Amino acid sequence: MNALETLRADAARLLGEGRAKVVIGYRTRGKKRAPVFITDAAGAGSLVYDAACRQNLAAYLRKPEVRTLLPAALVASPPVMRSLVLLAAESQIGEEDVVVLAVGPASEGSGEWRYHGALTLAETARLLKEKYALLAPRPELLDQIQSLAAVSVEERAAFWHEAFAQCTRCYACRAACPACYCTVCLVEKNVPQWISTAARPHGNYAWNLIRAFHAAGRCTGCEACEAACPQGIPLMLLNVLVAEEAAEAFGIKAGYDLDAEPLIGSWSADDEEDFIR
Amino acid sequence: MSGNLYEASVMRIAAVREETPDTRTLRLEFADEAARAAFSRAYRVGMFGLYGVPGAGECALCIASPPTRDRYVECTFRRTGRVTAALADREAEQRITLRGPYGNAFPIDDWRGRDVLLVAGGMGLAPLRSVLWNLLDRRAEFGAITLVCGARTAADLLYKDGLAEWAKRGDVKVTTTVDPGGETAAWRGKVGLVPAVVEETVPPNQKGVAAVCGPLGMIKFAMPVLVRLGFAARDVYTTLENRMKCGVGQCGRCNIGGVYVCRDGPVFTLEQLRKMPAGDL
Amino acid sequence: MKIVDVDKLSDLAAALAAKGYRIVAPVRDGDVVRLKQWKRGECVVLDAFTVNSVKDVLIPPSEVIGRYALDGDDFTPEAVAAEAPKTVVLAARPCDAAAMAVLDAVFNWDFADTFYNARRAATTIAALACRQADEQCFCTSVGGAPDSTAGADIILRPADGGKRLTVEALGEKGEALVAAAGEVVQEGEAAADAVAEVPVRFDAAALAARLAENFESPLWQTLSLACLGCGACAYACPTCHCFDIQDEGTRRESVRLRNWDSCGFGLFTQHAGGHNPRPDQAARWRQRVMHKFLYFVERFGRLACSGCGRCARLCPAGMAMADSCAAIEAAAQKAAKR
Amino acid sequence: MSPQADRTTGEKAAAGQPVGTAFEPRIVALVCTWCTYAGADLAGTSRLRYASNVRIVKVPCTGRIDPLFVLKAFEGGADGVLVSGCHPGDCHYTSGNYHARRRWAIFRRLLEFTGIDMRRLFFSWVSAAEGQKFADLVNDVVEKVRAAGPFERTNPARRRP
Repeated sequence: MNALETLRADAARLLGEGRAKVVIGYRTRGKKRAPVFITDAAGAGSLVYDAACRQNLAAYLRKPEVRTLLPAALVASPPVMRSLVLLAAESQIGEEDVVVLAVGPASEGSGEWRYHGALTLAETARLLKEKYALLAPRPELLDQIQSLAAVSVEERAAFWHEAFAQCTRCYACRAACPACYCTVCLVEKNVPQWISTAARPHGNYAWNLIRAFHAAGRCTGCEACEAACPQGIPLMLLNVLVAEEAAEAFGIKAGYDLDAEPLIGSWSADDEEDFIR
Repeated sequence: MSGNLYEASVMRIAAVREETPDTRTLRLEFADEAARAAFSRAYRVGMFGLYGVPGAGECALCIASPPTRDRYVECTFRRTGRVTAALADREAEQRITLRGPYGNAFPIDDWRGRDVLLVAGGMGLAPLRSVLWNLLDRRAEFGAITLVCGARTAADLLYKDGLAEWAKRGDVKVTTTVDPGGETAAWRGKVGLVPAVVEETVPPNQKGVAAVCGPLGMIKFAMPVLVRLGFAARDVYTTLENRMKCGVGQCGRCNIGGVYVCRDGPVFTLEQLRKMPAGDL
Repeated sequence: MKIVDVDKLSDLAAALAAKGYRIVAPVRDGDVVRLKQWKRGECVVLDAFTVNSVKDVLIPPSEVIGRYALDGDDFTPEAVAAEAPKTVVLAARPCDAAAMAVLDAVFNWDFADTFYNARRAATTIAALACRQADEQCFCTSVGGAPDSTAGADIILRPADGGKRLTVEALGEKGEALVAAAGEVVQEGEAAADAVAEVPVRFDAAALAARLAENFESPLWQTLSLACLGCGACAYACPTCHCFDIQDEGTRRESVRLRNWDSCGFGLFTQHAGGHNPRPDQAARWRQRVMHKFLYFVERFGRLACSGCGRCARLCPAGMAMADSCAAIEAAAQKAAKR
Repeated sequence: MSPQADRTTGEKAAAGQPVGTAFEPRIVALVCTWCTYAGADLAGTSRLRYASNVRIVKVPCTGRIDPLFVLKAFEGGADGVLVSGCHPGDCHYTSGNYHARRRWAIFRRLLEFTGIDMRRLFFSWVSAAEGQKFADLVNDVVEKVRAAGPFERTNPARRRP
C-alpha cells in the first residue's frame, strides 16, 4: 500500500474501532483542497494529502461543534503536529482527545510525502523531536525579514502601513490559527476598548501586532494565517520574527514538548536584559 | 429623504432616578423644540429609541414614557455594557443624544373598549410602563386594566413609585410578585414566577388583549398560560429586544428569520411569533 | 461601434483622471489583484479575479458617520459630509455591477442613507464582460450572466481575441464617461469574443422553496462544520452590507464609525443580557444562506447573491456558497424521491 | 469645526505647546508603584530637577504593563515611552518584573520591525532609593526623544481622526 492508501485504511480502522468519532482530513475541491469531516469508515476514501493542503486542521479542535465529536483523528503535517503538541501543553486538548495521522515530507524539497502512522500525542512529540527538530522557516521569509530589518525604520513603517492598510479586519488570520482559541478575543472586549475594531490604520496596526505577539512562542510556522488572509498581508514576517527571537533569546520552539512552559508566562533569572537600563 | 439619518437629537437629562441598584431611569428633554415636535408627531407607544453617549456609542432601548406625555422622553436601562455604563455615569443637567422613534407600535387604538392585561418581568416593565400610562391617560377608552409584574427580588422591581401610584388609583388592578427567595420581611406581594402568578390571579375566559414583556424565558412560559386563559394568539403582544445598531433595517443584525425586529417590530403578536423560526429567537 | 485598445487602457484611465475622475481598477498588489485607486503607470489587470468587490467603493470598511467635539462629559455635534469623489470603477465584473441593485435596495429601504447614496451617485461603473470564468463562478445560477449589463453604466466587451474592448454606454453616466474619455475611445469595428461559459450550479427559485421548508434541517450542521467563523466571505461579498457602529476617539473628539460586520461572527447577535439567538456556527451559516436566498427575496424581490464566487475563492476553510446551495437542493430532491 | 482646523488643534495638543515654538517631546512613563514610582517620588522630595515632559502612569507592578499600554501611548501621540520597574529580584510580587522583561524583549522587536524607532522606547529598572537615577533617566530620555524629533508624522500606531 502507498502512503495515501495506508492513511485511508488507518482512518477507516480508527472509525470502525471507535477510537475516533471523526476523522478530520483533506478532500479535493476542484483544484483546491478543503477540509473533510468523516464520521463513517466508508467515507475514508475521500481523504487526500499533498502540498496544496495548507489549512491547519488543528484549528477545528476549538470549535464547539467539533468538540462534541471527540476523539478525533486528524491529518497533520509537522507544523500541524506541533500545533497539536502546543494545544496539549496549554491544556486545550487531552491525550485521549486526538489521534494524529502524521504525514510529512518524504525527503527535503521532493514534494513527495510519507505517512508516519496513527500516533498518540506523546508519540507525535517524539516523532517531532527525532525527525523534525530542525524545521526552519522558509529561507525566503528569513531573507525578507533581514532585508526589511536593514532598511530605515521609516521605510519599515511605510512598508507595514501599506500592508496593514489592506486589512479589513475579517479575522481570517485568527480563525485559521489553532493557537487563537480564546472564546472572547481581546479585540472583542470593549470595556474598555483596547484595540479599535475599525479597519483604519491605528486599529489595524494594533490588531496585527497584538495578534503576532499573542502567538509569541506559540506560532508553529504552519502559515495558515497568511494563506487565509484574503488581502495577502505578509503575516508570516511578523510570526517568524517573533519565533526566531523566542528561539534565539529564550531557546523556546513552540510545539515540541508536551510539558513545555509558555514563553510568555514563564521566565528565567538570566533572561536577556541588555535593552534595560 | 435627505440628511444624515445618524444625526441625533441632543437631549438634556432633566432627572435621574435610581430604580434598582443597577437600573436607572433618565428623564430627557429635547434641546430643540422642532426636534421635540417631530418626535412627538412620530411616536406611538411601543416604538424604541437609540440613546447615545458620544465617545461610548448608541444603544437601542424602549421608550418608557407614553406619547401622551410628550414634553419629555424617559428611558430605563440596566448597566451592562459600554454604552449603558456611560449612560449610567451621566448626571442630571448633562446631555446625551437620541435617535428615533423607530419600529412599530402597540395598536392601542384597536384595543378601545377591551380589557387589557399587561404582564411584565424584570426590565420588561419599562416598555409596558409607557403602555400603561398611555392607557391610563386615556382611561375612559378601555375596559378593565390589569398589571401583573414580577422581578427576581423585591429590590429589583422597577418603578416602585409608579407601582404605588397605580395601586392607589383603583382603576387598574396591580399584582406584584418576586421569584421565590427574592422576598423581604416587608414584602406584601406574591411570591412565585410571573407565568404562575398570572395563571393564579387572572380569571379564565379572557376576551381582551394581553401584552407580555420580559426575558425570553418568561415570555415563552407566559404564552401558553395566556392561551389557556382564553386570549387569542392575535391578541397577545410582546416586544423582542434583539441586538441593534442602526435601528432602520440596514445593519442586518436584528433579523429573526426574515423579520427585521427594528422595522417589523419590536412589537409582535403571538400569532406572528409562531411563524418565526424558533431556533432564531 | 466604440472601441478602445486593451493596451490603451492606461491611457483611458489617464484621460479620465485628467477629467477629474478618481479611477478604481483591478491592479496587481503583491500576490493579489485588487480593485484599488489606480495610479499613473499602473497596469489595469483584466484577466484576474479581484479579492475585493465594487462594494468597497460604495461602503468603505470603515466610515465616519458622526463626529462630536468632547468637553468633559459634554459634547458638541459636528456635521459630517459624505466623502464622495467622482469615481469610475474601470473593468468591474458584471457580477459586481449586478450587486448594486441589492445595495441600492437596502440603503434606500424606508430610510435613505446619505453616505451610500452620495457615493453611488458619484460612481460610474464600467463593467467588463467575462471571457473566462473559474470553477467558483456561478452568476448564471442566480440570474446573472458573464456579459450582463445589470447595474453597469458602461459595458466593455472583449473583442478581436482580447486585443480590444467595445464600449457601450448604458445611460447618462456612461455617456458622460465616454465623452470624458475623448480620443482614447474611437469609432471602429471589432469582432466580439465569445463570453465565458458558466455552468448553472443550482436552481435559485427552487432553492428558496427548499430553504423555507428546511430551517430545522440537520444539514446546516454538516454544511457548516468546516466554517471557522471569520468574516472573509462577507467582506469579499459584493452584496453583503451588514455593519457595526462604534464610537472611538480621544478626550477631545469622538467619531462615530460605521464598520463592516459579518453574521459569521458570534458577537454579531450577542445580546447584552447574555443570550445569543445564533449560538453556533450552524445557525450563523444558515442565516447567511437564508438571508441571501430566501429572506432577501421575500423582502426585496431579488436574490442577495450575484454569483461572483469570491466567498469560495477566499474561504480559508474551503467553504462555498454554491456548494451549500447545491447540497440543499440535492438533499431535498433525494427526500422527495423517497 | 472643520477637519482642517481640528488637525491643527490636534498638533498643538500633541506637541503640548503653541505651534511655532521649539519641539517639546511628550513622554509617557509606565512605572510600577513600589520601585520606580517611589524613586520618582524620592526625586521629587529630594528636589532633584528633571524635565517636565514626562506623564507618569502608575501601575501596581511591571507585570501589569501589557504591551497594549505601550501601543496605546504611541496611539495617543506620545513621542516616547519609558517603561520602568523594580530591579530583578526586588519585585514586590516576586516575579512580575521577570515576566515583564520577557514580554518587552519580544514586543520591542515587533515594534522596531514595524516602524517604531527604538530611540523612542526605553526600559529601565529604578528602585525606590534611586531618585537620582530616575531624574537622570528622565532627562536623558527627554533629550534622546528631542533629538529624534516629533513622532507625529511617522508614528505607525498613531490615531488619526
